[in-house]
Amino acid sequence: MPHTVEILWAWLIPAFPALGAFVNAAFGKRLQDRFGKAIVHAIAVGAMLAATAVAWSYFALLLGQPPEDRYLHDLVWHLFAAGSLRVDLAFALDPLSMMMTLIVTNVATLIHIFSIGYMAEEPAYWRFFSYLNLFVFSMLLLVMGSNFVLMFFGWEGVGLCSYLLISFWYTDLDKAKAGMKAFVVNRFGDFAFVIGLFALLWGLGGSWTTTKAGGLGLRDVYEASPLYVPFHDGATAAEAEALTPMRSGVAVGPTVDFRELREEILTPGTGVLQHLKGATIFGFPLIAFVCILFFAGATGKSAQIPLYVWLPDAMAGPTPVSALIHAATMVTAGVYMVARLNFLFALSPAAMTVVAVIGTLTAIFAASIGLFQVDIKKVLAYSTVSQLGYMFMGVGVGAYWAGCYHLLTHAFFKACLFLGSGSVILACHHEQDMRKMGGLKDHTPITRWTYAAACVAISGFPVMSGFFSKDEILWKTFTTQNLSAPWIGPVLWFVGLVAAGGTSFYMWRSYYLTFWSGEYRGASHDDHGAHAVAAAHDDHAAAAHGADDAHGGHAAHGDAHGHGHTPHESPAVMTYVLIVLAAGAFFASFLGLPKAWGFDPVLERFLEPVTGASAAFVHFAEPGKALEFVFMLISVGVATVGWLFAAWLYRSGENPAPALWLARYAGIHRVVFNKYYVDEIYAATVVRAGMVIKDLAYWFDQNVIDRAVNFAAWIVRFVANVDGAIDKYLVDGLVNLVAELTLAFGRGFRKLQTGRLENYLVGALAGALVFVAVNYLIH
Amino acid sequence: MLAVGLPHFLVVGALLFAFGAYCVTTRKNAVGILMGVELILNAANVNFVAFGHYAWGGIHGQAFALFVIVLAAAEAAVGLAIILTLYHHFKSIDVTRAERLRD
Amino acid sequence: MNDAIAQNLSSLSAFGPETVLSVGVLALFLLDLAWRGDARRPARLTWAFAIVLAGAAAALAATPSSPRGLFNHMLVQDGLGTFFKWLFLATAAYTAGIVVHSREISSERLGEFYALLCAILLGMDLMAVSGDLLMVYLSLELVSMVSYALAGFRKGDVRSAEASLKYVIYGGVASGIMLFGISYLYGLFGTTDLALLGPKIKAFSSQVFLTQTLGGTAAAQLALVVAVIFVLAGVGFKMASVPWHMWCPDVYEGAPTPFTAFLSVGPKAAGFAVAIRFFEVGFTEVGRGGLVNTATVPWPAILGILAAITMTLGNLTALGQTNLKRLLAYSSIAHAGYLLMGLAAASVLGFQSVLVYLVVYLFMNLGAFLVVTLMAAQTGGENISAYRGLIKRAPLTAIAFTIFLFSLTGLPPLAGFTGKYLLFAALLEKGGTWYVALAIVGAVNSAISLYYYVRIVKAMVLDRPTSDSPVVVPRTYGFLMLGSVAALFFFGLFWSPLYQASLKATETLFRG
Amino acid sequence: MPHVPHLLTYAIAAPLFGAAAIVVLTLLKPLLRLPKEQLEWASRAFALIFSGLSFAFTLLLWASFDGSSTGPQFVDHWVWIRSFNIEYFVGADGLSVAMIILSGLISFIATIASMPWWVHDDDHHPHFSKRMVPGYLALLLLLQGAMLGVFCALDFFLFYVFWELMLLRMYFLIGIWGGPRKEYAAIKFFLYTLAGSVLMLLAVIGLYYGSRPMPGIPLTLVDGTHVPHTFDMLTLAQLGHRGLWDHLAPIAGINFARILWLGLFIGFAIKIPMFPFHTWLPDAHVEAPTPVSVILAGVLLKMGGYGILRVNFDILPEATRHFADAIAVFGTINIVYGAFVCLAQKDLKKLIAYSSVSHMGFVLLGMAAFTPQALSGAMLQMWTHGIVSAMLFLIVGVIYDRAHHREIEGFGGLAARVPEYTALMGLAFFASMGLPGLCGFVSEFMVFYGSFAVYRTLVMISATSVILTAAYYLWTIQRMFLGKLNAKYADLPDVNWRERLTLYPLGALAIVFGFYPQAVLDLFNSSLAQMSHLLRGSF
Repeated sequence: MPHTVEILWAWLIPAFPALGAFVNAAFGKRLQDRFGKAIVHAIAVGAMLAATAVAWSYFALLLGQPPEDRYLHDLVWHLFAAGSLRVDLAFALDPLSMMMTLIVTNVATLIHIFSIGYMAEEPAYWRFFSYLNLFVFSMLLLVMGSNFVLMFFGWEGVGLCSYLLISFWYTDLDKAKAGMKAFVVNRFGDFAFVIGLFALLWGLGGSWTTTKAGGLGLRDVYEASPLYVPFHDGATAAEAEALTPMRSGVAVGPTVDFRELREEILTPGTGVLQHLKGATIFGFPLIAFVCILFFAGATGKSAQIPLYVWLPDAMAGPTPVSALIHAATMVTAGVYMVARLNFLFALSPAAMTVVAVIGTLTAIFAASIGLFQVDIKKVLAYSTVSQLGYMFMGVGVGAYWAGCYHLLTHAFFKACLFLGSGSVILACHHEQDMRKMGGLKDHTPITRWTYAAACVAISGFPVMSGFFSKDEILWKTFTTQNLSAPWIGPVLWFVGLVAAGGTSFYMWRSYYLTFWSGEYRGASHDDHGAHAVAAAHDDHAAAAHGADDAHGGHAAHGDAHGHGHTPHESPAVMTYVLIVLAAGAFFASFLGLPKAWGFDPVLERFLEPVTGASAAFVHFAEPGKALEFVFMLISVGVATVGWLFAAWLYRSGENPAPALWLARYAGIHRVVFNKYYVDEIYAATVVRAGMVIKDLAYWFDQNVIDRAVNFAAWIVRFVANVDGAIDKYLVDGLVNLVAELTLAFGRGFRKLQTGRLENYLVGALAGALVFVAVNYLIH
Repeated sequence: MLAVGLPHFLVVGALLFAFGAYCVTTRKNAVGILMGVELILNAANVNFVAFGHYAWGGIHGQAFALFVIVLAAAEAAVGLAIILTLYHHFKSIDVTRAERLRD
Repeated sequence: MNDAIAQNLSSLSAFGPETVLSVGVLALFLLDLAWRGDARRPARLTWAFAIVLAGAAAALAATPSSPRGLFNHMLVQDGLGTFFKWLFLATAAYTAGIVVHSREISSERLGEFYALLCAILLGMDLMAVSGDLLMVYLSLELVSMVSYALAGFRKGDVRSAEASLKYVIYGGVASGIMLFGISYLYGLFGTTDLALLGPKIKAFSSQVFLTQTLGGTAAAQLALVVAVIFVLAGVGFKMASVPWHMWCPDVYEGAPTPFTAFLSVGPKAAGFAVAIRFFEVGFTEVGRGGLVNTATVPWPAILGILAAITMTLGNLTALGQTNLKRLLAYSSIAHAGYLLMGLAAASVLGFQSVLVYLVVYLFMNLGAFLVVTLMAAQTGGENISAYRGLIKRAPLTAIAFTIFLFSLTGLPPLAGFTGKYLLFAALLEKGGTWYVALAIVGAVNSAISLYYYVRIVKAMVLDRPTSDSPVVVPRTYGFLMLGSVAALFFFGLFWSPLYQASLKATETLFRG
Repeated sequence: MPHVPHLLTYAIAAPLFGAAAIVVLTLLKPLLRLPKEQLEWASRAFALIFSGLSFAFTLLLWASFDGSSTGPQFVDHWVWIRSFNIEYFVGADGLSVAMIILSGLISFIATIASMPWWVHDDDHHPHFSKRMVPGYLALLLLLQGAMLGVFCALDFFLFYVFWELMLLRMYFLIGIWGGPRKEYAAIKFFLYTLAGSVLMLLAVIGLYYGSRPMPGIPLTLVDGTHVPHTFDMLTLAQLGHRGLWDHLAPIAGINFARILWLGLFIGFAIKIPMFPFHTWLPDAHVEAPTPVSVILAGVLLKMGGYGILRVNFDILPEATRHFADAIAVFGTINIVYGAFVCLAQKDLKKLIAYSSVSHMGFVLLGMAAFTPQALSGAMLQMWTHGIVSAMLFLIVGVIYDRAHHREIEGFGGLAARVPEYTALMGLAFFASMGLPGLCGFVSEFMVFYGSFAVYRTLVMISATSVILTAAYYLWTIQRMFLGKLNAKYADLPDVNWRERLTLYPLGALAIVFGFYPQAVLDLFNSSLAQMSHLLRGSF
């Protein structure tokens, strides 16, 4: 096992935001009332800065280690243990989690700062910052956790914060519903994730027993005791050995720790690898089963097909939240997880194919929806889904570092885009419909230029980082040899390329519609109600104000926006953040300048200790530099076509083509604009089924079980032919044949006591004689 | 010649019991029912005496029967007294009239 | 001959309680006449009755309980008899406590009532110690005949008259049937002495003579079955077990409540005393490691079936009752069923459980009737509706009644649980499919019985009162209730003394 | 920590003593000429003091309990009814210690929640905390003593007596101080559980008579007297481990041990409550006053799980193996079915009651798997559910006291008006749905993890509750708290101090045990590991 550097203070990184969240949640309202909003954001941003500082200092420590020893470990305490299961509250910083930690802390700090401006008028300021800090805490748990469980802590924690932040303006029921949708959809993914985890651990349970190729059956469990040897009672040497059997110097058996898992799989001679490869569950190969379930978990968090539906709705949250959670950090958790488990995914071409294909499909699918959106945040939302698709494409084909690189660059330019859109929205007084913007380039110059820079990055022009990361992914997709069939790679590449063209088009479309296309259109509110969507968004805005109302903050809001309908540039605290992010999107290029250009990508080297785990299993064709250059040219060409097409259509704002085409292809437009009715399909299938089952279950409970119980009582009741007094007790009612029969039976009983003496005497004599007869006969 | 033996007496006893049982279960007249009870008691008496004489000897059976006769008289007295009370209420000794106490 | 006289004379020494009671009956009648017109007559009569009881108790305490036969084995002297005599004395004393404040027994006739009670007590004492079927019959008739009179004690009350009519005719038929059975037993075995009957029944199959006389084994067998069942009918009448229970609800309802209370405990217990003697002595012997049923009649099965039917019918019919006296009548039928389980077990523990249960039953059932009497006297209502909201009107009475009812259900830590526990224990100690099945029937019945007991509790505690006037509880009643509650708790938590007493009472039974 | 002698007896006796004190005071009321008010306040003071004292004793138990030992600790052992070899035998071991502490805690919380605070309710339907106060508190204290007794008792007879005791108290607490359909609910509860307990009684006696000395296992009373049969649960368990019961004569051709097992199990399953014996629970909860609901959900349901572990598993391991698959199936049904029924609920309290059905299913599933993780998970689930469900019912009580109804649809937008209440409810909901970082997660995780090895398909089916639970809780939050404020509740007051006193400690515990569940696991891990060993042993 490689050297591990034990550290003591890594827990501070998540602890600072946690503390900030707690202080603001518990005392924020009182602090804000007494000292104003500054104290609130001082706490929140201060916590972030402190966390960032610690993160950078550990980054320095990490860089100081030789590459193979770059693994910082901080055990805080044992979370829980039973039998051979041991779960630690422990943090691990290896290059991958370090990269993620830095992204999270730095981008989050920037977004915190941006929020100071963006949320300045929000009465529940303290609540917002508390949620943000809580989110960062959870995200850090996710990326820094040394094991599945802690990762799942963060995984669910970010989901919770996402829920809280999407429904931040909860008085608007639509926003509240969006939050709920996000959470519940994510739970579908979580369901898959935990099942995958249990299947993996179960599979590992049989890894050292030679006979159990397919994992453990009921009886086998009791024989293969090592999984179940008592934790405390491991008194004897044999039991201790059984608790953690050692093979080739590595403890084998079920473990939730990433590092231990990796060691036992990769160390030759443990037999774990062979066992896992041979194992099956429900007739499926175990590894494929596990990895696909993990990926299914990722599709929830990272908004991939089929669970992406929540992300567009999640735009209901405040824009900084969209930037932080739904673009830069949380949604990349799935990519991080796949990269983290690269040694597992790489074992199963089937799973990798699934990841790559789903990623690619998501990329093109979301891009196609993005083409027609009119809400600026929705465009960015679909763009995010699409870009996440690229990342999965990357990790799916085996180019783990490329996926991570895109994750990094995307964090910058997408955060920049989202915050830019936030700045625009603020400028337009909470207007999100691009058809009501236009001509903003003169009103909001800084926003415009940073937005443009980010558009360059995302469309893939070789001056900004987006080009390098996306192109690396596309290239690796073309050359991959890790999928189930060799032709899949090139096909995916082509699809990805088309999607890239689409990306370029809709991003520039949003740019031109917002900042060019004639004069600012927001002043005229003539077309109110002309478009359902626009109207709906107006409602959103109104509801947002309504929320303020509820907090008695409307007056202040009105004053702040009291200067008519002219758009205005955002305050410096926001624009500086935009500039920093745009710069980041540019400088990130240097982390991944391609090999074809004669560079050795810095990030690839840095991540080597992590992604190298799968090096033995992933292979790429090497058709030569020339071809790679050709492919780059094709990429740039496609991006350029998309750009120019968008410019032609939207730059002047006078081209009649869009409206014309819209009319001509209204049917297609409607389908795509409505996201292919996927939400409706879900509503009609999954949700409907759930609702039907719940009604059935409750009906069953009330009408079958409860009645059965009452029926038992009713039998008793009818036997005695009880009067109305008992009715009160057992009113639930049951009239059926059986009860009628019982009733008749009961009447017979009652008849016995007629009050007539002769009947009594008959009873006495007959009873005695019956007894005689019965006894005599049976004797 | 037909020797009269134990079986004959037993048959008489059983018949008396049967008549008594029939009587108590069918008569509506309280005094009639009491008479049925007397029949049953006397059926037992016949048995006692017959068994005592034919089977076991001694006076045990006869003594038992004497006790029963005395008790039967006492019971009849009590019974008639009660029937008399009832008669005051119903002006009848028909037991079917006495059915106020019932479920 | 002189021997017999000498023996009879020596037997007199063990006849103390009965003698006292016999004298007491006469004395009470005379005093009743003597004090006529005296304003303090009720109190003085009560004292007189108390003195009679005290005398009987003193005599009982002085009587040795070493087993021996008395009066030519007409009676026996043993622990079982002593146990039951104490039980009867307590029942009578309790009843006296109830009767003093009852409106149903007018003060003019109090002396008569006490005298008759004394007579019943005498009869029950004799039942408990009968060693001969003749004595069984005679004492049973004594108890019955006085009971007929007491059931119709309320002059001018048509229901009382009807009750006593039904009682007398039903009782007459039952005792007639029993007598007929006895006549066959005598015929088969030539004796009515229980102690002698036992071995003869055991040797029944070798009775060549009879099989010839009666025309074969089958006929003899039939005769034996008829005899046993017919005797059981007489005893079952006293115990109020199905199918000889039908008089019970009508008589309970019609009779004056204090007497109903007495009837529900005393004669029932006496019936069980006879049953224990009859079945134990006649049909079992001590084998290795326990009792073995030796008889050719499967009487544990008969009793078991009888028990199951009795408690089920009693409980189910009780469910629908709204008149409390009637309800308690059915409850007492059900309790006869529970007690029969103990007999069916045919073991020392089984008989012990019957004894313990009877003691416990005394406290809880008389306690319940005490409240019923009180309510009848105070509100004139015997219906469950009269008990609504009693907790507001007489909280302690309501709580005490609740405790009696829960004890009747058999919930710990009340003594009713002790009794039921022992009954179940006796069955499960025997083990085997049928005993377990019987135990399950008993358990299910307990649950059912809760239903109607709780209805009363519910009316008292949960319903709104129909009237706000408080119910006045006479001091005597208060003490009796308190004492009963205390006894129920005590025997529920520490039943070793009770168990030891029952052990002492039963250990003489199985001398073989 | 110093070893306090008779600690458990003190813990059981404290509430009983308090109840006695209240009764005596009530009886002396006319003598002392106490005004009604003063009597009520004195009763409240007694209740708080003695319940708190009992809680303090259980805390002391926690502090001085040695989790690595599997034998009973803090034993009090006297002969009680010699003629039947019945003893007063209490002790805490790994199986019971967590439950003892839990019942101490929940009892105290429930006592606090019984304090009055609401001044303006109408005279016709006074708040339960103002009706017949001494009686209520005396019964509550008796109930607490009986509950502790059940968990502490190591003599089977004693166990049964305490078990039945608590049944009666519950009947009155629901029946007198409950809601509109209280009588129906109380009688249903009573009949259901009595039906279970009579079967149990028979099984107890059956076990007693089935017991006999075996080589190496003499049956003795505490004073050394050798006896033929015993009620000592630990000895019975030893006999069971040696397979004594399997040699008992069969009944109607069926293995007697299995019949005993079923008799006991049904009694416990009703308490849990296991499908299809669960329908008493929603009714009882809906009608019970808040503190009684708290005790019902927090402690009483656990008695079922505890009983199964203590009796069925420990004493009748062979029969347990035979029925394990059935338990697992019923556990799964509980989980999924309960969750679906929750979705259909319109009454908040009923929803939470059904969620208890769902969550207690985890206990069944975990126990059935026999692995140490699953067993520990099941026990931990009982602990966490005790804390969370108590909190949930308190929360329902808060809104019911204010709005006088519990219709979920009847609220709306409350978050804007009562933020603190909303936050607490959110915390409780998320803890209940098993969100990591809150206590529900760890137990569910352990149950799933431990059970997956044995019941893969069932775990997969059960795990859908991850989705369903989130759905019904979030939907409830949305309907009650989000959206526009219902104008009817524009003046709704937020939580008051008495409620804070009950809610905050539970909320804090929910978080603490989310991050450090090992604190509880240490109490019972070794005992359950041993039990797991036993149950898997002779396969």
